[in-house]
Amino acid sequence: MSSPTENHHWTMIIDLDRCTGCQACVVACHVENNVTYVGEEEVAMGRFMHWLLIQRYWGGEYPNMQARFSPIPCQQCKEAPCEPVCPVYATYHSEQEMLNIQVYNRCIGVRFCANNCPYKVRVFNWFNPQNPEPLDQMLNPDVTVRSRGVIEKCTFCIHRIRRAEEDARYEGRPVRDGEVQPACVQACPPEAFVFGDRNDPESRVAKMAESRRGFRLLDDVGTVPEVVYLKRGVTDVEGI
Amino acid sequence: MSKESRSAPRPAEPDQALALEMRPGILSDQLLLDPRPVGDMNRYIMEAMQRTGKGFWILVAILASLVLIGYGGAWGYQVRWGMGVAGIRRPVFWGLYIANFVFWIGISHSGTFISAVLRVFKAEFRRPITRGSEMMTTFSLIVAGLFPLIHLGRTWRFYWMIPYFNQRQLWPNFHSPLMWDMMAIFTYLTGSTLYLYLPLIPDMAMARNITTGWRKRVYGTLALGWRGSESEWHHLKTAIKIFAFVIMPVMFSVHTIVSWDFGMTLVEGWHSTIFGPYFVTGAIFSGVSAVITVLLIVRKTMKLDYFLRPEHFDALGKLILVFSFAWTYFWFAEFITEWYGGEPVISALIHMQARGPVAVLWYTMLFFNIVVPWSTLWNRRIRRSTTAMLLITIGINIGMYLERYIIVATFLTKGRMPFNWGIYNPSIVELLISIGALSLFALLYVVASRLIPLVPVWEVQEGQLSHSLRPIGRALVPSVVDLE
Amino acid sequence: MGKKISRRKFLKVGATAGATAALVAGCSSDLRPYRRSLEPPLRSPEEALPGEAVWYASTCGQCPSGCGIVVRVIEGRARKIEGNPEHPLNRGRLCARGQAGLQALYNPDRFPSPVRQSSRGSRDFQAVYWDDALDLLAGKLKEADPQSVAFLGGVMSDNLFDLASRFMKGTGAAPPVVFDLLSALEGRTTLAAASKALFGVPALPVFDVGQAEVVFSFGANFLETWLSPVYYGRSFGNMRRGRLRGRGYLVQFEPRMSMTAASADEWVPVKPGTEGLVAQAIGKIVAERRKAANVAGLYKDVVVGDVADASGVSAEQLGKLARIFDTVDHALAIPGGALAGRNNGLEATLAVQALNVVAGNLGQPGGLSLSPDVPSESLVTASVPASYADVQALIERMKAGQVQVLMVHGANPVFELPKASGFREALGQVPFVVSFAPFADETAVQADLVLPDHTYLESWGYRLVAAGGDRPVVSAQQPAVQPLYDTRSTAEVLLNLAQRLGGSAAKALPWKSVREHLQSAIGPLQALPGGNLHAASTDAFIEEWQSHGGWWTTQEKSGAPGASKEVLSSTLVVPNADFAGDAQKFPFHLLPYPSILLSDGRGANQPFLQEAPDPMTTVAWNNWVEINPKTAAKLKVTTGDIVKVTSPQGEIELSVYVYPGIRPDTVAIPVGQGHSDYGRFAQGRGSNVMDLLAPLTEKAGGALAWAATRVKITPTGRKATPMLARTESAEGVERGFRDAENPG
Amino acid sequence: MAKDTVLMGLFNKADHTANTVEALEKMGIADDDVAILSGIPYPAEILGRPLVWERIPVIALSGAVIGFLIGIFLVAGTPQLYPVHVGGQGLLPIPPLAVITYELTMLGIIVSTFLGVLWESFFPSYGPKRYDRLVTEGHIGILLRCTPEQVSLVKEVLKENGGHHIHTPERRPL
Repeated sequence: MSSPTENHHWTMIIDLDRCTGCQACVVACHVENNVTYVGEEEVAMGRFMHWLLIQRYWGGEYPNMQARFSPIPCQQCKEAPCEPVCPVYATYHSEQEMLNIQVYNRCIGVRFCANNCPYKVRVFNWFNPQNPEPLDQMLNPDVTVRSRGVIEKCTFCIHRIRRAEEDARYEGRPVRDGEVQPACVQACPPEAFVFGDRNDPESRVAKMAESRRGFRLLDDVGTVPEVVYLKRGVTDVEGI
Repeated sequence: MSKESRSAPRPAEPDQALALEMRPGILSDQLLLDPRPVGDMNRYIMEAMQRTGKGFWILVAILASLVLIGYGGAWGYQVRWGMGVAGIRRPVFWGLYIANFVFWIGISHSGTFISAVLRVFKAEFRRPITRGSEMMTTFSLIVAGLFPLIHLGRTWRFYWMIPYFNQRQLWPNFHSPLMWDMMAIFTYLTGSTLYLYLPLIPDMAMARNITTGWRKRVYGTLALGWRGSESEWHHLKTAIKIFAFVIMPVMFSVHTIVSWDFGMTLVEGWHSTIFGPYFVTGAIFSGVSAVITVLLIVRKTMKLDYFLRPEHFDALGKLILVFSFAWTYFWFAEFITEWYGGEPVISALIHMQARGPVAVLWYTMLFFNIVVPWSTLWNRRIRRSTTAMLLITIGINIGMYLERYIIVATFLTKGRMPFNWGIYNPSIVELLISIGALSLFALLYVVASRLIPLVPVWEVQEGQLSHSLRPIGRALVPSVVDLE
Repeated sequence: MGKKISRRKFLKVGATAGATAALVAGCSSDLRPYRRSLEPPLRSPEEALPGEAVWYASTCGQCPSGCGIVVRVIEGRARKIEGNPEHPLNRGRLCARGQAGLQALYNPDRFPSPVRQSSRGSRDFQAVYWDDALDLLAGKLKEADPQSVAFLGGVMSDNLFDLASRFMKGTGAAPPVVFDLLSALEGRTTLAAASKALFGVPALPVFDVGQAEVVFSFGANFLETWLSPVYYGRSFGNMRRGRLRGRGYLVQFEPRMSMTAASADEWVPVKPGTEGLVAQAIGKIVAERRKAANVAGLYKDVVVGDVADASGVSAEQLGKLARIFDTVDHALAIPGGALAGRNNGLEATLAVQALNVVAGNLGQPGGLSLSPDVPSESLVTASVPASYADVQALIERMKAGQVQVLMVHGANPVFELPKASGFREALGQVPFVVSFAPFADETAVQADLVLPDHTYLESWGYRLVAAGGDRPVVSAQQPAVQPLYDTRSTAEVLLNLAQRLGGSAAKALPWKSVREHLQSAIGPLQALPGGNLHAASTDAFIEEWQSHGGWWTTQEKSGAPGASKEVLSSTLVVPNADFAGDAQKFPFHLLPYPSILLSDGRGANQPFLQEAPDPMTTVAWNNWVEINPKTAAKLKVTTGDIVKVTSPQGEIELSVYVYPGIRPDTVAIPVGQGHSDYGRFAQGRGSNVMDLLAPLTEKAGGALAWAATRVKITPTGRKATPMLARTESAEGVERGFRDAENPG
Repeated sequence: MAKDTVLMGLFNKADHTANTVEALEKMGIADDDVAILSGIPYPAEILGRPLVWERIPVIALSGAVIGFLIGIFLVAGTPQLYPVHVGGQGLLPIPPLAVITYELTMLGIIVSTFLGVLWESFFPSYGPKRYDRLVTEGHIGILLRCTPEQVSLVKEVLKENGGHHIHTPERRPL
């Protein structure tokens, strides 16, 4: 267990073998993080705001078709290409959480980070968010509502992380494994997501990150993502 | 004009004026070897500036309305509602604005190249065209510099990029190529503005001396009290020499850094080491072409045939042919490396250019940038034909604009994750702002052409002083005295 | 995971969690974040402290399955819905629809008060006072012959179903007819009928996918909408990394690759209507391999070769699949919605259930069990949906003018019933229609009086978890926020009406308040052994029940069914499925399917559900018709082209989505769009596939045979504008998933 | 003797001017008392004038140093004031340091050179000056200071060498 004063190394495991593509994480993220909706025309233009997108890839040909889902949140790269290109430090790497932080207040909207993200997980507020009354009442007060002209992206629900750290500090104990759960992790019915602190060698993520199925997205680019994917498994039915 | 000057005897005509009647074939017209009295030249320039017919004001009105529509209307609309009114979308986060930015930065290379490089290398044909091209540098930089602001999601926060002591204690991020860009453009804009202004001071004094009313006051202020004393001339010439040497590397750095906005990224097709020289070459190519276009128009409308002669365009034509070769070389070097590698995303990009939706733009670019210059500019008659040169140079600028557009907007459409590929079409707002930008440039130039002597008279006169026709055998051959 | 979170903190009403903006709080260590508070709201619930989160446990009302939720409330406003970690059905997990529930509560298109309509369909709603509205309804009820009063219910909490049943009984009217499209698409009635036939109990089956080694699913899209998607989603996760073997093997038999099939290891595109035959063929081979005597009679007439010809699944593949099914200890077969949606639905379902008997997994881990009985007599049986035949009978009565007053709650029959059912016309014959809809849905627009119910986040109630779950659960529903508008819970309205009517009605509903009724229903649970709650008094018990989100047994407890020997010994013949429409004229099978996001259209007014892309097509805000690439090439259409889909019953226009995972002889259309009303987010998007369906029924049970219509496709030559909104790239879609899965 | 008389003469040609300068020097009028105004920059050698000591290169150089130091401060100094880590790069990135210091050095040279011109030439100065507009018409003006006794002789020298418009100019607004 990591001590409360220590730095954390927050890691997300996404088990592609368990992901069913059901979009629970996507909607949970929307609600938790006040991510706005944009409507049909804007979605058609590719201006949807999902912080987490489940990408669906086809493979094979009928009748041996296959489809694969991969949920792509911000990969929280250790060597994030988005960070150095921002002229105003609106996105930077937090030393304490080892996360890629997006500071909406500081963002001036040059969108260089979004271009430079190989995963294209950064979304831009093309317009002000729409929240016709009383939809605005469901906005989460822990999370800023972003206005037009700024970039936003998955934060690993950093407000939840900070709250858990605060709780732990107040109670004089380390943050427990599983105490912090981003909204997507919490919602996922088949538990395709696991979240935790890799600095804690006993944590589930620390163990799962070593899995032989594990890989990182676009590993060759050298961004060193903190999201570890577990490859889809195969059951050897011939051997049964 | 005072009585005194009217009664004054004219300075004697230089001896070589006698050669006018002989006009041998090798006489180089670009050296203006038919000097006229200095006072006549001054008045010639000043009168050309003050001729403002109905057509002029109509043009100004049209340009001003286009500027107003583009910047006041379209940009204002965009600031009010958000970037969404532009056509950019995921994953093409940069579009026409940045293409415009790169293009206009490229145009700005005209003045510096012609003025500074040719000055350093003592290319004498530069003299009448330096001012016109330096003005292009400054104005196109102003137009270009606006585009990053237009492109900002929160334009009203642009000053956060400026490094200054502030309450937030936070400085800009100098890791970002955009900061380098800003520094480089600021340096270049400052440098090119001062470089435009310094040689202008004697001409301002000249204008001050032969005008009256508000013009006299304006010119008098800008002339800073210039009398033409030895020390003034000396300081000025030293400063110009320093400027010429300093502004050249700045020029190269500016477009190199602009290219690094793309080269520094992980975007497939952008991440290229050759982008620096490729962009610089393209910039000079399009910049010099734009100079020809503008000067041809200026020559026609302001009747500056005495100063701007077909021989100048002949010389500039050779220059752009050389830069067409150079551009082609860099373009091909970049293209073949990427094509040969066969990386999937790059292949998709190349496929899109060669056969996909971008093909029309791509082939047009190659046609205007390679086919047209190579097939025409080797011909002296074509180089000396104003109409042909006008068409060719406009074509080159269309080609170079397309090149910028293809690099900025279409390379972004395909990234490493095929799921995220996208398309991009500029919206009406972007088009209006782009037209507004062109109009702003034209408007600045048109207005300035009536306020700033378009030909640096003293430099031309200095050139004429240093040139003479010397008989060698049976011909009169122009010879140059190096006065510096 | 969730279990480790302190329950005391997490669940108790009034318990707190830090809520100050974490970015601010992160700076200092000495200040206790809980002591900081934001500005007080103008109107806050008494128990809430400003700026601090309160969590209310309740039950999700977005679909009939009844997952436990906790609602995070700050300053009297609900901010987030999460799964209740204690709830045995979903264990803290929640699906997309559950997450979006706040947008039902805070929907901008709710009725703010009861309204009357001068003429039906005019949408000229005039606000009325509750007293006047109730007087009016009570007057109409008094005037009308009790026999001519009808109650059409949909997704409703079970306490309301209880009250409605009692109310109808008290007034001497026919019991409520409960019909909603989602339940019909799930084939609930057929599943229950099959259980009745095979096991003697009309209960819904529960499949222990989590502990199964091999799962054969016959059209059951159990990861999407079928019965209890969160329960089965959890089970699927366990199956993938299960306790028994390393990784379970899932085979999906259906004509269209659903999201469940995409998650499966193998997708077998069987010919529509032959799923039952395939199950029989596999059963026969397995029975032969096992030499199972008990089912020998069952498969007497099955010829594997014939099945292979009929279904398009080769005999070798059938043999291979049977071998896989046979070899493992824990094999499981699931009969799903689509196979029940044809006129041979009951036989097909039985054929699949028989496979479980062959596998010998009844009541075993990784096997089939039945949903547990209602634990207490005080609770009525859960609202088992009526079959379509019952609805048809109601429509006939309406057409014949035998219905004077129609009350509609929780259902939107104008939208959900096939157009060809004639409901819309029949509605015109009913003199007085009352809707309890919170939103102006298509049915409310056709009503004379709308008495808007609270949304489920504003009302009291309980729900008996009928589908899924391994133990009896009485899930609690309580308001998370004060009612936003001048709405009233329909339960309360019924109590009030009963008082106004007096007589037998008042006697049938003796409770003064909804809460009192709840107490009488829930209170007896206290005496039951093995429950999760421990309280000294009834009041305390009810409070516990609410704060924990329900009552359930601490031990797993589900019915181990015993298969009827009669059924097993007699030959089971799965007749050929009949399809409406001539095969020559209408060449394609139409497969409607419930959208994972909008379910049967209920979610269409929630923008987050509209915005979230469909998992398979990534389309948002619209619907489409899925066509195999080869078929599309023959028809010369491509994604985004608008085509006319024509059935013998009607025609609609839709965008094409070229879908590689569908049989060339089948087209699929998701249900849920095509609303003409239902608020700004739902209106005017796509087309309603129900307009195409023939009102066929399953022969034995009377369920709606919703997958038995044939259609033809005619290109219109037009393109959708804006183009079909999807998150995938139109060009990138051609690329295989290898890039995504292991690009490095 | 006070050199309080100012004379000015205009010449049409550079060699006339040079001759005059030489003659004036012979008659004892110091270089410092003679100034030449021209519309074209004649090198000092042509007119036989002493070379002017030039400080502008030094000013430019110091500008370069200042620019360089500002560049160092911005790239290396400011991250120390408020450390923010980006993209796994160090707080002091060397390559950007090179770019920024380069640009700022250049900016320093450019700005200081310009200021140097203003400083050295006493620009701007809008006060009344002794001047003749014909200077921009191609004439070369000689402005000189002499004692009242020398006036007539000087005038003669000027005239002899082709000077015209010889007079004592008044200070007038330019």
